[in-house]
Amino acid sequence: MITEHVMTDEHNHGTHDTPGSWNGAAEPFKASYGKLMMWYFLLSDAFTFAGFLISYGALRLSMPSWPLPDFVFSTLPGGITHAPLIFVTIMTFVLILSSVTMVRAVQEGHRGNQSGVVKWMFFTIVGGLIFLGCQAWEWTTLIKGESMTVWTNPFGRHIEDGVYLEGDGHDIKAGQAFTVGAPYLIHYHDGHYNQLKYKNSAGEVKEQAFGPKAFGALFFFITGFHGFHVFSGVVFLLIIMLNAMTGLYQNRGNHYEMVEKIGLYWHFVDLVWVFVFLVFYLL
Amino acid sequence: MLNYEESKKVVFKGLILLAVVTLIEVAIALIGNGHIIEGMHWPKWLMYPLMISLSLYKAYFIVYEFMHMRYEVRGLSLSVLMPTVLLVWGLIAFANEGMHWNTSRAQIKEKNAIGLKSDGQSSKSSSEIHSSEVPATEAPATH
Amino acid sequence: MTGFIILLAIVLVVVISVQIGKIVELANKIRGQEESDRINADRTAFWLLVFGIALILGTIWSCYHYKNFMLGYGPHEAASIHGKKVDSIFNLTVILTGIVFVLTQVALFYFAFKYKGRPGKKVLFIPHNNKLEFYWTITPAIVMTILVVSGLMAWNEIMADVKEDEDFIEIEAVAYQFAWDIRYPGKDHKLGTRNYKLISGTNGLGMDWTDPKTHDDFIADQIVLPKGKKVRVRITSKDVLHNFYLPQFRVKMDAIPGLPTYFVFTPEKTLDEYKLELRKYPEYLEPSDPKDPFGPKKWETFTYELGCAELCGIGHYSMRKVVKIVSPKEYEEWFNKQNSVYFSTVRNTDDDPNKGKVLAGEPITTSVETKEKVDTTVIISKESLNKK
Amino acid sequence: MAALTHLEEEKLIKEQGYNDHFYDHHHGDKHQMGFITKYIFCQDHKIIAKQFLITGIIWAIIGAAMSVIFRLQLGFPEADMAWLRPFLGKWIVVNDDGIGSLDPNFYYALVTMHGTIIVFFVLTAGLSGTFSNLLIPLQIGARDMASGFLNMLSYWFFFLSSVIMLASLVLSTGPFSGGWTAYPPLSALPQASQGSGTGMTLWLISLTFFVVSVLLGGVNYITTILNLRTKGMSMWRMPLTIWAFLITAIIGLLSFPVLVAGFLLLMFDRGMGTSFYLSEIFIGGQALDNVGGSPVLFQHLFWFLGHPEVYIIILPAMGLVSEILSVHSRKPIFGYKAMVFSMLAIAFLSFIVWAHHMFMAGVNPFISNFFVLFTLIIAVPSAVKVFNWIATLYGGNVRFNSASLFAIGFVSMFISGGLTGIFLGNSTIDIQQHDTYFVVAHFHIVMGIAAFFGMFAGIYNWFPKMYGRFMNETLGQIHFWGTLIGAYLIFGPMHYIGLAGVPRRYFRFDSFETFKQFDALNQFITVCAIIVFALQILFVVNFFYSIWKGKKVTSKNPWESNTLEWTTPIKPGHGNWEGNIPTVNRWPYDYGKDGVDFIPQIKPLAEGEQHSELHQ
Repeated sequence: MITEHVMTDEHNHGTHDTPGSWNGAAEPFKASYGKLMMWYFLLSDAFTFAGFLISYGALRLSMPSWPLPDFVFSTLPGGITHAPLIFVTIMTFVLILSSVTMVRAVQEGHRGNQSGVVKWMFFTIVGGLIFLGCQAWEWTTLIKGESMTVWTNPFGRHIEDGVYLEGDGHDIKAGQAFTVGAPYLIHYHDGHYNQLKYKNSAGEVKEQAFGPKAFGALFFFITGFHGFHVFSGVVFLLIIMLNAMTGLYQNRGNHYEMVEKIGLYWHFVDLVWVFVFLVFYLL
Repeated sequence: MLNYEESKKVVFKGLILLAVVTLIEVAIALIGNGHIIEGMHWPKWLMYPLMISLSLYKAYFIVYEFMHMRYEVRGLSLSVLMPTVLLVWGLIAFANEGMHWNTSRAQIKEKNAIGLKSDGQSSKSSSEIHSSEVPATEAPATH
Repeated sequence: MTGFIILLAIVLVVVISVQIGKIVELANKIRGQEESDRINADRTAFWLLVFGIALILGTIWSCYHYKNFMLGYGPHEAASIHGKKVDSIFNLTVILTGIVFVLTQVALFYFAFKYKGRPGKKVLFIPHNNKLEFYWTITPAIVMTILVVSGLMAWNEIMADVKEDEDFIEIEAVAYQFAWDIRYPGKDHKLGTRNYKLISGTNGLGMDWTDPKTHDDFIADQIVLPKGKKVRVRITSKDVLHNFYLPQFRVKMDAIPGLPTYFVFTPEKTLDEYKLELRKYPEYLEPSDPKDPFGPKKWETFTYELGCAELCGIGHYSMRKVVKIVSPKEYEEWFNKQNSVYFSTVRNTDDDPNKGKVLAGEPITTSVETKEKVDTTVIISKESLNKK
Repeated sequence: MAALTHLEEEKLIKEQGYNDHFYDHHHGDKHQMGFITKYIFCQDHKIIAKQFLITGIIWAIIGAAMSVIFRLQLGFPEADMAWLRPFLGKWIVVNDDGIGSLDPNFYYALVTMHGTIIVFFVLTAGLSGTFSNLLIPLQIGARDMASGFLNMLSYWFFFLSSVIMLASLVLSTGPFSGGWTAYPPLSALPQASQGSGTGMTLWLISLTFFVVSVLLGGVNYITTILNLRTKGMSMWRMPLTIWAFLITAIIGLLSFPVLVAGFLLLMFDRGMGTSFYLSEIFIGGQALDNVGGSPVLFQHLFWFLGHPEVYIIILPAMGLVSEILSVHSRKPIFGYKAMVFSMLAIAFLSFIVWAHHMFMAGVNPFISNFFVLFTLIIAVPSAVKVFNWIATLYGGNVRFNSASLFAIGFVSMFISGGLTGIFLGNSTIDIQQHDTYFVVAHFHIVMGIAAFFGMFAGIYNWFPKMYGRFMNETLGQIHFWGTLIGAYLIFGPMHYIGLAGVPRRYFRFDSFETFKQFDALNQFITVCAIIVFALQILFVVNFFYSIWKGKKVTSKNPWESNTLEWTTPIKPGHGNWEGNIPTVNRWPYDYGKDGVDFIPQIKPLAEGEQHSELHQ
């Protein structure tokens, strides 16, 4: 039993609160359709990443051994080679920082502070660009420096104890002993991979085997896909920042909702990185 | 909803929290793998759950604070978060499958290896077979 | 011509239907809307009932008529031990689903008939009935429990791998576009190592001759297996997905490149026994080739077959291999007659990594003879390769 | 209390409905729009629905015609097909005697394209796309979709995907021919099959665009349903159609991305030489370097979409049928909430059962146990739905017309096809039935024919809303009877062929003793298939004829239905309602309540009347 005046009353509130949409009933989720759409898009994008990461898990578990991440990711710019996970930690910080600046931009938006929005979005974009630069450096190091490609993965781990019969001129010396699980990198010289010989505990002479191919391909593919998200995020941020500068969102009077939406996307990129960081660098 | 000043505080609290959790994760990885203290190795069953739960905490924090899920209507957060539960069974099933592929390949390797070593005349080739015990390795093309 | 007829038929069906439509509408106009609505409702209700009855009777009739196509009936009795279980669970499911089928279809069409529309008729206003809904949720749940439990018990038994101490034969089926290679382990009962990188014109399976286990392995042109002995088939593929399918034995498993699979089964009926049973059924007494009415009958030409059941490319439909189940004695004879690939085609050729070495247990005197034999075979196969 | 007259209805909308000032910002039809913005790049949901429908119909004709050609091959392998040469060119190989036969490459291409087209373009886009677009705003009382622009993009991505797929049909190497499931390595290696080269590349690109279309649509449908419902339209007052579209959109949103993930990995395997799905392959006289991948991984990713996809197809049909059965039997749908919960249960279960397509694909037999268990649980909510539909008829006043007949046919088909699913979901029986004609018969009945029946019922029922005219009733009933009987005659016998062990996707059966004895049945099936195809042409003729020449709709609510779409003008313009948006006061299934034939949702409760939905 709804009496007439209650209805008209409620209806007036409804239209008043949500300019631009013509709904009569109160929004059950108290969020505009644009924000809902962004949420559901992110949900579906999360499933794409989940598809990749679950495939990564399945492929990794199907291999008897997997490269040691802190051995693979241990270079820093400036020729430092024994700094496991330091560089990627810096990358993670950059992304977290850019997420924080994004939150600030959204907050300024809620206050209606145009210059604040632009300032913090600018920092966010800078953060995104630094992250992309770091990733470019990381890829270059792996491809040029360590000759890891999507086809060949020179990072392996020993599956038995043994003694090297020859050295590589850098880290490994002839006669050096190693145990199960010890990581190694097959160096690339003069157009071919140089697999070192070693003698196992049973006295057999063997060569270092290549690591699982899937490692390289999955690494470039998944971090590349994430990087692509970062890149498109930067492009969207740039567009929205320019729009904000022109005062477009100020005029719309919806508390910079566009900034909030792109903010959701940007945090999602950060969220995905949490899991990429976990599976590729930590586990 | 928090007011402006409060939410500003939350942001910087969040920054420190995420940074610290990340540092702890990296520290676990480094200490556990013997990079800080020579020869110290933590078992995987200790490291992995720790790192996974810390990452899940980070994810929770990003979604709930940075993405403002905490301040959304319950229905909205449920509608976004509930579907991810579907991934749990996916994760279990895919992981189980991965291990199954591993074991079925290993089974054939094992069967192949029986009787090989005892035979005296296997020199170069048999070693190749052994070195390709890791199925994902580049099988030597020279023969 | 056929095409023309088909097109003509399609056009005719359309044109006739349109004409009928016009006539019916004209008739309705003459009769008046209400009257014709009434007649139409009666007619449609009647035909729905007829259809419902016809559907049930037709299903029952066809089940009877085609009983010989069903698992576990007539000539389609499984020829392996586990196949019996498959057939019995199939039967159980047929009975349970059959009951549901009849009840629901009858109810659907009968209600449609009984409650046909009449202007102004009062309907029963029942939006729901919790008790009823509870019962018809719980009943299917119980039926499903029966099926799940019985099905899974059988499934785990069928898919279990052989145990170490069991007596079994292990053979290997390697699929490729578009045929099968069946490898037997030879006298040591152990299949030798294969490496796909070693595949070549003379070594189609890529057997690693440095593994002595490969030396007595032979490739058979038919699958021959003894009755009553457990068989473990290693299934694998060289190129794309295939599926190792033995219809009479209820055996089916994908052949996957780089990912070994297996199936364990025990054949229970020899081919001859199976053929004799087929004689009981009139459809197998007909001549196999309709153009040759006095030729061999269908039961005579019948044979167990291996086919491919996973789309693998243009020749998918032609991946046939004859399967023979024989008595253990016959199997022994056949087995002893087979020549190992290594000694008949590879030994001491350039492809042999053991060339010049004396292998343990190899009779030295015969090696020269073998070698001569070998050379000719190799030449022939190389020539035939060149032709291609 | 009595049903509303039109005048009363208009008065109600005027008094109770609310003015959202829509016409202050938009001008509806009063605003002059060019042909292009009105009919082509149009953002109005009703036009987009029609675009989806007509594109779907065109694809359905192409897809069905393909099935007729390969059925001819299966039924009459010796027949002369030289007459098809003008259409198919070199795909018909003519021998020295002038007898033409189908190129097996093309046979497999036809089979593959038939599956792809019908599953994705017709039953996903054509069915869900059409009716979600048409009915969501109309039935929840909204002016349009939440984002008309994204909605338009959704159609044009589908169009783009269609064009690319069409282009692949005319390639000299032919379209993709490795089955609609596109299992690698066959789909990954161009040397494995003729269609796996450019044909497969275009197939992948086309389907990727298709997924974009589905996601754009899905996000829109969900937000529209959640955010734009009119006053009083609570979730538990939504028609079951809307529930079905909501759940379908959610399923699509969650499952298609996983397909994209699988596709991207496949593209890399094809183009970049990675080894995600490939391992130890020797093909074309060459051992490939790929090691470590697993073809089964693709199957898992594919069926993680693939199984929900069958519910994406069938759920909208279920929703349409629920609504139509209720309207035309003049009775409330039985167990409204049970219907919703069973749909939700089906949707949930659809995500955890995918590997039941893969029992024989080398999946760990242990994990299959769980998949069997979950799969057979689906039978419970499905059974509940069937019982509820039947109970809806019970005690009703069933009006027979093309729409309601197709709805009844849907229930019959769904029962028949659903029951054979119980065989296939049981892994033990699946050992024998996997990849045989039994599977083909099962899924054609349960998701092919049944979904088509739902679609036909929907088209006959909402044609008056779409075009302001009725479809020809007599032709509709001929179409119904012919299709119902024909479909059973096609797929009934196919079960027996499958039980006898005949595998699917065989070009000919004559090389196998076991499989070659079913010529008579195969011929019978082919003949039936041609007749049924002809009847579908009749439907298309009826459809297009009725758009211009059909009987005109004279009243706003020709089916005397409760839902909101029938309160709009006969041919609603942009914005759907002139003036106010109506308010909803009751659930949509008050048929025969207190002896009143129907009570539209906009009518307020009478003094002392109880809400019907409260007692659920």
